[in-house]
Amino acid sequence: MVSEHLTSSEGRPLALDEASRARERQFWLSLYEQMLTIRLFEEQVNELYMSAKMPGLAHLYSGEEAVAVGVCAALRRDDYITSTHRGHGHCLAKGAAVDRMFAELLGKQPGYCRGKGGSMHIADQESGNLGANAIVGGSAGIATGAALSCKRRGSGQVVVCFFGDGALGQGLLYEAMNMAALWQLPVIYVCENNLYNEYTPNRETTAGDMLARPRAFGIHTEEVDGQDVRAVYAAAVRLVERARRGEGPAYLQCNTYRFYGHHVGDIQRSYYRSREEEEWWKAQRDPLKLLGSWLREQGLAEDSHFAEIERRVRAMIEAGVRFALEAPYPDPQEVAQHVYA
Amino acid sequence: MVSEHLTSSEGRPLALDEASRARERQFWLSLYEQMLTIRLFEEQVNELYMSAKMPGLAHLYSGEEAVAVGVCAALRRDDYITSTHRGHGHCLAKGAAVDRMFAELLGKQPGYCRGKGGSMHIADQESGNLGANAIVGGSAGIATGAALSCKRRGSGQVVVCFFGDGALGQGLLYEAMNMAALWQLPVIYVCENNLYNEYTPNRETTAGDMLARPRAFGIHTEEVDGQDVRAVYAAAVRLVERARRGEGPAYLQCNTYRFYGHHVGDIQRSYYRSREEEEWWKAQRDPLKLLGSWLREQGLAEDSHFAEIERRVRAMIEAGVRFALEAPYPDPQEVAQHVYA
Amino acid sequence: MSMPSASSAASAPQVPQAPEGWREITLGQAIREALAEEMRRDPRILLLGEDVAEAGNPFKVLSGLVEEFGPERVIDTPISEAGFTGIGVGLAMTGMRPVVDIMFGDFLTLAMDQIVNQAAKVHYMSGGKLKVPLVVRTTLGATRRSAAQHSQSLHAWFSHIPGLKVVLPSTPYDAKGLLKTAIRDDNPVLFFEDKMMYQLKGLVPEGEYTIPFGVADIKREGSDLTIVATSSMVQVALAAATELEQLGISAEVIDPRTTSPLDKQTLIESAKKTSRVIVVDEGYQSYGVTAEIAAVISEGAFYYLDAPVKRLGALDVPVPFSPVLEDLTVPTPAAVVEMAKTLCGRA
Amino acid sequence: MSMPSASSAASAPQVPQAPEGWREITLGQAIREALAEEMRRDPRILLLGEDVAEAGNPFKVLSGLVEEFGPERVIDTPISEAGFTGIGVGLAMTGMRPVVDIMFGDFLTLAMDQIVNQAAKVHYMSGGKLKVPLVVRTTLGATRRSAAQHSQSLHAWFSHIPGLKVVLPSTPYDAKGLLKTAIRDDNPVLFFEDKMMYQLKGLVPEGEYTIPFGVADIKREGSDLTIVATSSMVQVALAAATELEQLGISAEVIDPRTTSPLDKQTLIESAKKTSRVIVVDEGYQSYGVTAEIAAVISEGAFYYLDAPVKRLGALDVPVPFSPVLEDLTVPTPAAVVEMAKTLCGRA
Ligand SMILES: Cc1ncc(C[n+]2csc(CCOP(=O)(O)OP(=O)(O)O)c2C)c(N)n1
Ligand SMILES: Cc1ncc(C[n+]2csc(CCOP(=O)(O)OP(=O)(O)O)c2C)c(N)n1
Ligand SMILES: [Mg+2]
Ligand SMILES: [Mg+2]
Repeated sequence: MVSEHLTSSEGRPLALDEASRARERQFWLSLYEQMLTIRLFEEQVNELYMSAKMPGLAHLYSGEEAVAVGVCAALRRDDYITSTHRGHGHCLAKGAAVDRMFAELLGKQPGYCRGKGGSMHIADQESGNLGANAIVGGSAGIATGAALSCKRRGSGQVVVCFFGDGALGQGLLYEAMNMAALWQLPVIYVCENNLYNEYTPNRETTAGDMLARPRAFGIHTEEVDGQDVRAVYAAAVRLVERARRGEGPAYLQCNTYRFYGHHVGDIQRSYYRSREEEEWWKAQRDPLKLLGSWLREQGLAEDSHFAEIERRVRAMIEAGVRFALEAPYPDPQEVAQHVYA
Repeated sequence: MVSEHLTSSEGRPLALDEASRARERQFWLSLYEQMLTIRLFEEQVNELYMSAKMPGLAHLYSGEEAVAVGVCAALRRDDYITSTHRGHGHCLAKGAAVDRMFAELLGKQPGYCRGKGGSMHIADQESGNLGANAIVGGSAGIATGAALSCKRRGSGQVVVCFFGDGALGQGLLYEAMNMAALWQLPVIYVCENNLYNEYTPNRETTAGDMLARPRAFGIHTEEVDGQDVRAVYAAAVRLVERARRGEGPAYLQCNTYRFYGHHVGDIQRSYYRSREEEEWWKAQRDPLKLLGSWLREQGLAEDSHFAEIERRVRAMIEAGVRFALEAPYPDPQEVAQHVYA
Repeated sequence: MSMPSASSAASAPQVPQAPEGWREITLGQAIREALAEEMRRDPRILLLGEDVAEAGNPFKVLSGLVEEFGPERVIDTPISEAGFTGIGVGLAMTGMRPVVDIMFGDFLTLAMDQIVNQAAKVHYMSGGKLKVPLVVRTTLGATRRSAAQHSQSLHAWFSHIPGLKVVLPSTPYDAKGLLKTAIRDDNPVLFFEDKMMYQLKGLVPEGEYTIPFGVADIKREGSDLTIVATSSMVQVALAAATELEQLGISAEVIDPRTTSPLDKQTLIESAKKTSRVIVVDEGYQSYGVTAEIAAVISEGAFYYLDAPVKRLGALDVPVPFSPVLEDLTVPTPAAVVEMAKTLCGRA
Repeated sequence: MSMPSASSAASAPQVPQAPEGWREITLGQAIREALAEEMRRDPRILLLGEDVAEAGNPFKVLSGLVEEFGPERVIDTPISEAGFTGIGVGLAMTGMRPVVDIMFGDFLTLAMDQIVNQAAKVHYMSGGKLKVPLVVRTTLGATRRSAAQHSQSLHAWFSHIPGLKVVLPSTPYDAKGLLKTAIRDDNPVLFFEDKMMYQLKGLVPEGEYTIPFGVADIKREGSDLTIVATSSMVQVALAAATELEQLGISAEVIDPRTTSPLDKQTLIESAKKTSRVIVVDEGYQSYGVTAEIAAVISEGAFYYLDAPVKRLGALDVPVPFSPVLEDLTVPTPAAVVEMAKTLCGRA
């Protein structure tokens, strides 16, 4: 996927020949489709929660789709990611299938973790996903260690460590970044800055200049509009290539916003953020709308494309939910399996 | 002690009237005496170790005296410090007595901790010493909490958190600095950068720019020649006053060197640092020699002053050692005392 | 002061009307009341933790406190468990009385050094000069479908460490009285709240009261069998006892309330009386709290026991997400009843 | 393969000459040999920790390894226990086999989240797909005059956590064989070395051998009393057994070698044979390893015991610096002998 795609952010249509236009269309529509998959997946998760079909809680990624999709589009399938409590988007973007994810969320046996992990722990080795982590910042060491592994094995793989702005509060992150910088490891720390740590705005929890932090550890640092998948993708390609060439770690801050609550049960949000703020982001900064508009402006896609994609995605999601609802629970004896390898 | 002292670093004698000269002499000689006390205290500690009179190990502060003395001279007695495994200098500079420190080092009952703490845990509430800490970086939170306490109680106290360059590896430090900056706490983080973490040079353990780290958290940061007690003192006065005025935390890096091994048993050091390097520091950068020379150049002190001080300090140290050697061990039943308050 | 009737506290929801001078509140309210009353009494008390202020913590246990005491005393922190626990230690050493909130007990893993190497040891290492009057409030308990990193009951770790005290309230009455004692204690105290029990109702008296540490509470008297149960497992034991009554087995249910200090005497006395003991706790069974209690009773009541002391802890597996699996990991009334029947020769 | 004579291993220094095919080495050398041989065999093995390379770690256990394997495989880290343990987890999940060095067992407090919430749970949480073949080598044991933050024996904590294995070697033979097994195991293993035992000598065979986990070793056979002892306490138990022999009491000394998995069977069998049991371990006594072992034996051998199972752990106090106090906190041969005499009705 690491081909070069034009990423001019102005409205002006690109001057391309037909073959290039077709490639462009295909590429960006595939990213659009992934983002839409995440969006509709999350809609269903919320629905499953509201209708009491899903056990526990889930942290929805809606609104932040451009980050996971833009970054993962720059990765090979055998590159690694580590993910967070808000991890559905990362999973899907890295290549997990909707049906097995739903199954996991319902605690069913065909789920990615045989129902043992649930929303906060989906891992999928085949697509390079080392797992979501319910400890904020908890995977900073794991991602860095995976990068050391890639370097020692000379595999040419790179690792992306996704985390939220809240993880900047965890000392582990700095310990890991220090070693990544010392040893020039192929790891990219992707901070999804959605402005809040649960119910507290990050200006109350994060002193100084966020970006100065990784920089102080000698890490190449960039910041990008996390709602613009083209910008995210372009930055990710740069940083991934850098890492793959052995030029060391990087830090990419993606400024973004979650459209829903901290988790599905977080309905009353006005005490920590205003409805106007939420409306503004949804109206003005929706990553799907932004990419859709650009594709239309460029003449790369039109209504029929989007309608077709939506039909396809909805069908897949519906089938996935059905699959999961009908899937069996794990056998009771599985409770004592997999404690030890 | 927070009077204004001239700190012109050039050799040129200061133009002062007699009363000022007397004050200057007295002040700097008192700092000289404190540094010498630490130096000779540590000589005795080494001696006690070599002659198998001291249980366990100790980490000598010799060479770094200007840091503790320069910083603590800027503090009030009721200001707090937290200290490290290499803590004798901090203790003494903050006002602990030689005899009770020796007693502690020998595990004797009149020791500051009744023999329960030993070299790495001396605490002395009366002089504001919240304790040495044998966990590298372990007191970053404690110092920051003490600063929050000072602020809440409106006591006007400030806190100094001493730690070595090795503590930059500990995530806790960044967590604490973040909160100190957010809440504008009266705490000064004093990094004693002696170039080594045990047996590993810190260029192998510390990526990027050390000073950029506290700065990234929005903390006012300065660097100073840790062998020049006048420079350390001047910087400390500035930062302590700032903190006392409510202007928030600061970070002071003191570049220094330990003259002995990591601990008293670390005799073979050539695999990690050269004899030449050690000799250079001892010959060129000894804080006692540097202050002594300046005082002589200024005509503020002459041989007789230094001889008198040395006599006094040696007598005190000798008496202290004798006191400690003759002191009783704690009663066996003390083993189960003080587990709970 | 003690409960009007020990068993009525546990089964409070069935009590039609609270007796004179008593009110029915939830365990969450009991916690909040204890904090609010203590904070009114003593201005040195501060609360620190993630989302403790406006959000009132995710279990809403702290709602209203920031409104009453202001953000200077109810302090939202960054997500820095080690850092703000360390800050708690420093506050406690210098004249304040902090109550630190670790949102889920599983996150204690991040603050172990500050709790175990610092808070627990400062008093001893300083030869008795420094004190750390710190309360760490946190949670335990599974079955919330929160999976392996949000469901552990790690209180055994802290019970193992000299210098710490460990409190495990099982009713609103105990929660309020014990939390007040914890706040007034001059030592670091770990206070574990079962997150499934915040809605549990029970009676508390109108006025001021505290409950001393190290005093077990007999939640139900009985003669055939002793069930020692902690925290969440007290309700499980009481439910089992009710069932056992139907079978003609009279079970005594004892709640140690604090594992450190542990009221060995009361446990051993009960074992001597009944000759049969089951110990139930929601921590992992192996090397957990049930081991210590079983060992203490096995030794102390050795010559009175008719059968080995039986233990029922959580299954020794990471807590699985899937409800069908998770429910298998936690002791249930049915499991206690089965064990009791075997023990009493009724199986 | 087993030792030529179980008791000779423990008392190796007295053996005048090593039998054919066996060599006498120290426990420290045994560790180094195990690491070196395994690293030669498997290029995926890396060592990480503070001062592990040129310095060879403060106990000089690793001397020579960086010279043979280079700094790419023997890696000096910053003082970042959480960070490099996490890196170990990530290495292990992606095809490497890291051995992480935590200089003093007390510093495990800093890495608890990575060990307990990450390493221990990854395999289970991923439904068996990911594996964490990680060894954490660290120390335990007091009496080095190192005070409260450098003297703890915290192995009970890890024994409590499903997903972890816990190894406590007590002889050079066991250390070498068990460390090799640890390195080849596909799970996270905590490997605790008593820092006072690095100079202990004992016999090891010339060739390759490993020792399976979960198999207790009878260090000395006896018939009147069973002493279950771990790590540093094995030598204490053997010394006590020798004294007891003079008194006509025949003590069997059993070393579980791994507390997780625990060889319950062998412990219970011995207890059934001797009817009297003392459990000795250097961790804090309360809620420590002695509790689990005592509970297991009290239950499993209930009908065979003539007296309660006695426990002897470290005193429940932070380890004091002063030698006169510190020595009171650790079980001694004399204390074991006293307890044994009482237990056998000889006091
Ligand atoms: C170590 C730890 N502390 C606290 C929590 C509880 N918690 C879960 S998500 C969250 C906020 C995370 O904020 P951020 O990292 O910005 O991610 P976001 O939810 O905004 O995506 C908190 C405090 C946790 N899971 N782990
Ligand atoms: C958490 C922790 N890890 C490791 C150690 C072992 N240790 C003691 S001192 C030291 C080096 C400290 O270096 P630095 O902070 O620079 O202080 P210095 O000794 O140079 O004064 C180490 C690694 C420790 N005491 N605590
Ligand atoms: Mg966020
Ligand atoms: Mg240093």
